[in-house]
Amino acid sequence: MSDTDVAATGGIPAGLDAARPDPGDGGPDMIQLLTPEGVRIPNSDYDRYLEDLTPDDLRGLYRDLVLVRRLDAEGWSLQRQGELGLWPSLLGQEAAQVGSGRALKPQDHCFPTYREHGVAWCRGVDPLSPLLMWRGVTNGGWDPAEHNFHLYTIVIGSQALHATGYAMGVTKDGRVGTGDPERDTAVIAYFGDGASSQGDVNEAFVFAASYNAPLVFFCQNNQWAISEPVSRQTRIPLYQRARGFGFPGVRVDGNDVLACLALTRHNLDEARSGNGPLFIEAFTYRMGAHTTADDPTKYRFSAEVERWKHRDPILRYKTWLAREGHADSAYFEQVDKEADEFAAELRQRCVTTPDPGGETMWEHVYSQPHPVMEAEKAAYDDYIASFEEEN
Amino acid sequence: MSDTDVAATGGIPAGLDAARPDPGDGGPDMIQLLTPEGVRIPNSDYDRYLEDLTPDDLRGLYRDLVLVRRLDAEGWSLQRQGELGLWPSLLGQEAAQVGSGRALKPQDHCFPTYREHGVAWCRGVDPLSPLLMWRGVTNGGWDPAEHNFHLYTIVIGSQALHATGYAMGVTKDGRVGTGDPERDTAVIAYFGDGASSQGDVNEAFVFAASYNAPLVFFCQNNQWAISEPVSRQTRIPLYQRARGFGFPGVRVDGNDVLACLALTRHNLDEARSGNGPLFIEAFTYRMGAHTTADDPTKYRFSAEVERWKHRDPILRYKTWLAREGHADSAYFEQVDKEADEFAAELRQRCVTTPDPGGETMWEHVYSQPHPVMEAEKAAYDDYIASFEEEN
Amino acid sequence: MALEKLTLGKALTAGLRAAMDRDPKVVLIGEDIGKLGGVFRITEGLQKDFGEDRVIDSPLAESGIVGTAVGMALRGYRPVCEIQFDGFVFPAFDQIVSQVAKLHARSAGTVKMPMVIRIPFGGGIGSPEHHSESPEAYFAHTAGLRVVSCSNPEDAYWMIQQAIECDDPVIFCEPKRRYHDRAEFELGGEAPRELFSANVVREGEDVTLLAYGPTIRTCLEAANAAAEEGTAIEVIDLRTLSPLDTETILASARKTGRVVITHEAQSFLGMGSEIAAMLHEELFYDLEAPVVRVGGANIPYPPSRMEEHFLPDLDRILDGVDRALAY
Amino acid sequence: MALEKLTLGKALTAGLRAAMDRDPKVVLIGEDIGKLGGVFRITEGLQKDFGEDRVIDSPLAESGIVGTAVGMALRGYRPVCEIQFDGFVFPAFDQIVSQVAKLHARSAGTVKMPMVIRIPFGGGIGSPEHHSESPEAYFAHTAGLRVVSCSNPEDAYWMIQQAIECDDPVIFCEPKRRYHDRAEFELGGEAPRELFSANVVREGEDVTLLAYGPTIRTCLEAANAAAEEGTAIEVIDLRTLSPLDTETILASARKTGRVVITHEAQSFLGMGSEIAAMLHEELFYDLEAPVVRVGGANIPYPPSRMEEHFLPDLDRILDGVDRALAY
Ligand SMILES: Cc1ncc(C[n+]2csc(CCOP(=O)(O)OP(=O)(O)O)c2C)c(N)n1
Ligand SMILES: Cc1ncc(C[n+]2csc(CCOP(=O)(O)OP(=O)(O)O)c2C)c(N)n1
Ligand SMILES: [Mg+2]
Ligand SMILES: [Mg+2]
Repeated sequence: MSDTDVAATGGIPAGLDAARPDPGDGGPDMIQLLTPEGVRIPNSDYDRYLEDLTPDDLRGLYRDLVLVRRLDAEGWSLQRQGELGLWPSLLGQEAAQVGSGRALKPQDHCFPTYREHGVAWCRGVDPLSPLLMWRGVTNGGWDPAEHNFHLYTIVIGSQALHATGYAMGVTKDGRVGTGDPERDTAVIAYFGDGASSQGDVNEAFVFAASYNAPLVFFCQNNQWAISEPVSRQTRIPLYQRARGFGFPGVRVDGNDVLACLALTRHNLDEARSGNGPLFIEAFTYRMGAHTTADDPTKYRFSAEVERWKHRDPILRYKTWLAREGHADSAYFEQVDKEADEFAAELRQRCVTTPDPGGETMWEHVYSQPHPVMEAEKAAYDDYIASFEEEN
Repeated sequence: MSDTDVAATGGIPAGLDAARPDPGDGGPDMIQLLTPEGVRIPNSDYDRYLEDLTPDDLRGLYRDLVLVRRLDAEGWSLQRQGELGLWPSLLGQEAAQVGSGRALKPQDHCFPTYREHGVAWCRGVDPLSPLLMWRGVTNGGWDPAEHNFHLYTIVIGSQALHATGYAMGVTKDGRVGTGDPERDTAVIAYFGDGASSQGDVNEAFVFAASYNAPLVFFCQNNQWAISEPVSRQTRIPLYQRARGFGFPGVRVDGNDVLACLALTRHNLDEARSGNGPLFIEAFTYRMGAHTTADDPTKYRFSAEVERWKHRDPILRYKTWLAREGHADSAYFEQVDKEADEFAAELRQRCVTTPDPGGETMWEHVYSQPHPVMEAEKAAYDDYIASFEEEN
Repeated sequence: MALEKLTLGKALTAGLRAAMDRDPKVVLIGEDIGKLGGVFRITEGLQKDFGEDRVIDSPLAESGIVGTAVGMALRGYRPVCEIQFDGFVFPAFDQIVSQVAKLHARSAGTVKMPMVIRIPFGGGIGSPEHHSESPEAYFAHTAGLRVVSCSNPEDAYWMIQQAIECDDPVIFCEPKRRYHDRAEFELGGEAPRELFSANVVREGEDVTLLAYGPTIRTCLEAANAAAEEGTAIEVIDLRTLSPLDTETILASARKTGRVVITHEAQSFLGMGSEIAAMLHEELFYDLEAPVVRVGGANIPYPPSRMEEHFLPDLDRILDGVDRALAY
Repeated sequence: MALEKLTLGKALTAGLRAAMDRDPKVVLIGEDIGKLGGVFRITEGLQKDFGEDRVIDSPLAESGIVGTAVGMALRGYRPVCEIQFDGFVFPAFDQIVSQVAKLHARSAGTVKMPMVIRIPFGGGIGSPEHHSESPEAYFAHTAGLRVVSCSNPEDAYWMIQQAIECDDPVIFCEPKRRYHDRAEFELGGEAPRELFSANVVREGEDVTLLAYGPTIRTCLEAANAAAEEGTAIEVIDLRTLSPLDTETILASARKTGRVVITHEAQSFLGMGSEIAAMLHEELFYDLEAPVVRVGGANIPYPPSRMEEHFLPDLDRILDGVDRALAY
């Protein structure tokens, strides 16, 4: 998009005088199975990864997309009402998260960033858990082993190495390439376009390649790292990063839930068979602000956002479902209703969660006794008691 | 190289029961202008970078190679005699260092590792300086600005970022792409095959690409990072790493001084013109131990070392020089004699350098006054004085 | 010279602007510091005025930020790095302790490292994990670095300029929960005091209360409260953590005989340990009571809904004062 | 149970071997730890016996080593990372302080981090820069970690096994210049003492001398020398730096009233600061003299031909003892 194009599409906020890089349409390398208009594009390589989907499954994906968007909206408004400290919205990234999340088998393990509420949902994690984290009640607090979904990681990129090490452990356990689909296990590491610049992420590429880790790197390129366009992080399409490390990379339309599902299934299968690691760039867009604390009008054009609205992941899927006769308006209404109830219940559970007491602060720092810390805790208890005495 | 090949070439030390990866001959992608047998291979892309070389220049390269090897041998034997704490030998890497070092213009800036004694030599750094560092008299101690040769960096990979930042500074100074060959400036960052795994090196790739830094990454792939073969660090030829970051990478025969010179000149020209960054993998071999502290018989086959002896960088160049009539045996003898004198003088200067006094320890920690440190220094002086009083 | 009323955040912006105006070699680098002006808006407007060459949005990599800043310093620039939040300085830790801190010594004085690393630090703003930490002791323990922290707008304005002028690397800790504190002071003119000096912000005879950065305001509140009960607290804003201004600290401790030190960082091996050890050594016979340390709890920074229990607040500081007086 | 005479280095090897024999989930990862057996040969022979799956030569990247070890721990393994030299732990610092130290708390106790990070530390072996550092205070200041150091072969043998058995992450500092110290002790049987306990290695009434790792031997030599002059030094090997065994330290300090603490790390905010502050606080009326700190100079580790001036040696320790006695 040249300067003039930008001007033509309008909406240049004051102060935005340089052309922003064009996120483009993903280019010819991008794999898309469903156009923004909801037209299914047959694909001889990947269609077979969708063959087993029943109409129920297909409707389920829609339900996921809608509930996940609603969950996200709820998080946003809870923050606005002072109930959460912060909320990183997934708006626009529903298809990337649901498509990849639903591609996982129960035994596969996930390493999310802080934005994968949609993947958490697919894994069966109670959506209250991330809400409580952003509320400041916990720093995560769920058991990663319960749903094979690791804790959110906030320090950008760290989890890529955790995923690699976990995948190395899977190999040690003999859970790769046995041919038993219930046994072979893959790991998926989520990260953003910005994260691709971190040393840890690139070290993860090195380690994963060196040990053939059964790992899929799943990069949601939502075009922005807070205010910085992806062009600050890379000159070339991100999926090509993988080739510098000797493993395959592919770009998929991150707003196309079917493509995300098919591609992730394929890549996970490869990883489980011992052909890891692999890299998927899900080409998508952060429709909202980086988090509730951000003001994107400072750095990006509304025209860009407008353009991406036409590529909405839910709309196109809904259009296709309806056209194919997999779902009708009654179904869509029912899902909306479910979403309303879901959101209301979630909100209720969130706002009624009490703050933890100060005396619980010392729990779980160490798993075995730590006398110095215990002495401090005892002093704290005395100190609190001294107030109670006063009163 | 298969297990049987290894057995056939003999020399498997006890305990080395797995096949070591074959460093190979560099493969078809490797650019070579001079074969191990000393035969010149014409190259339409790169020959022009050698056209200006006079016979004097060509002899000069030979002298460099010989003196640098002698310098290295002197370092090794000084360490063996207890005069140095440690010595990292460049044996086998002379051509990579002299070829690239001589490609630099005076205004270009170098960021070495700890092994670039040959590049230091080409830059005009007093060879005593690295010797004193490994003697433990200094931690470097030379002025990088004097010869545009930065201090040795021991923490693997750190200097790649320094080089990138320096190159960004060159751009800010308007010293890129002006077309003035005396003004345009390039930066070269040395590092090893092992270093390619470090986060910092990969972050340097990201930053350098993002800011089009006038920088040449010069990786001496000497096949080993202490005991670890390059196959532990990468699945694919290292020069291909660059393509994952969107800039060109090339493999050159690191034992071919002409190819190293030509390729580095070309890449530096590109960098100076604003087409940076670029990546050169100099395919070479660490003929000796990692350092004087290392015992390579624990981890590699002597057969491999033997094979590389046939690719010696000096021998092939000498053969070619003689065959072309650029130098005769009188010249070679004269250089040997010069090397003897050079080594003797260097040794003499090294062993007569006194140890610095303890009271100098506090110098240069801060450039401006620091009272806490000064109080400590005063206490030290008192303490030393108290002994003198006692005696 | 204009009298201005600025927030601490805007005072930093003004200080950065003044330094950039004065010296074209001053460059800023960090994540989102360009159009966005940084997540705390400290660099707001600077890229617009000084260009992308001097206000550099970096790729998302802290080691890269500090490592390239080292290179720029070697080329003659005076880089000011912004670390987005305290908890994100650790990816750059290696470059800071092994390169930034040591290059001057390594080069036997030929290489200078006039670099400032700005770190918004401390908690109390309801943030998620890694956004509320106080890493200053790690840096103060590192020889070769200097570490300072400002607590009010006027100091912020001057100290950032002085830090940029310093030829040694300075870790500049900004009390993020005080960014919106506002005060009136003169822009321009002469700096009221040396960068590496402490400041007695309130005089008193009974107890010395040492602090820096975000807890200074709390200490002043504590001093007010104590004054009502007849206790005269002398509050010292340390400002410089490395080097410590031991003279000012000792003079006050000699006078009062009782010292309390507070900071948000975990108390085990926090600044309080060094200061207590130093006072104990220097004033063994002069102290009336052991130095009381009121620090953050010795646990990882807790979820924000617990942070009030973690952080030293008015009550805990006054409790510390009481303990010092009880001896 | 065989009585064996082993060096400290070989005792570590034996300890690692025992741990690996006992628990198949114990895996080692680090640079050059396979065929080479590590640059100090601590893992010598282990890859041959346990295979490349359990003794993992890593790519050259410390953050990668620790970060993948976190992942292996999450998968149920008990990784033991080798950092080649002290100065090379810093690239892994972020993973250590923000992940290793905090995951147990972050997960509200559902995730354990049974990881050991072995760091050969300290100077005195004539090495180049970054090969002689003492980074323990950085880790001891970090809540969520445990930090220990061994000083003799028997402790080395037991402590490494106990550290591996510990469900919390342990930073294991190995006194590299004592790797060749040799002693006779029993392999197998029961560990003579708890991992997180100090050990009174020599009793005495006049002064308490606290140390750990490489300086213990120097302290014992100092105690011998002092005994000849009639001074009875009690030498305590701290062994655990986080948590500190305050009980043992306090008991001895109460008895002698005079305490000297020595370590190679820079003294400003070194372990000595915390211990001095703690003793000052706990024994305000009981100490006869201020705690004397004999540490490394507050400068970056100097070139090796100066290191003898940097390091606390027999004379400087005895000078410290004299100062404590002079009060
Ligand atoms: C090491 C580190 N540095 C900085 C930050 C602050 N930060 C949080 S999110 C973010 C941008 C991340 O961008 P990207 O990786 O593209 O993920 P996205 O937020 O777009 O999903 C930054 C800079 C952080 N969390 N960790
Ligand atoms: C961060 C860091 N980790 C470990 C080391 C120890 N070390 C010194 S050299 C070396 C191997 C380097 O290999 P390579 O990059 O291939 O360079 P070469 O020595 O072969 O020239 C290692 C592991 C170090 N210096 N820095
Ligand atoms: Mg992004
Ligand atoms: Mg190498």
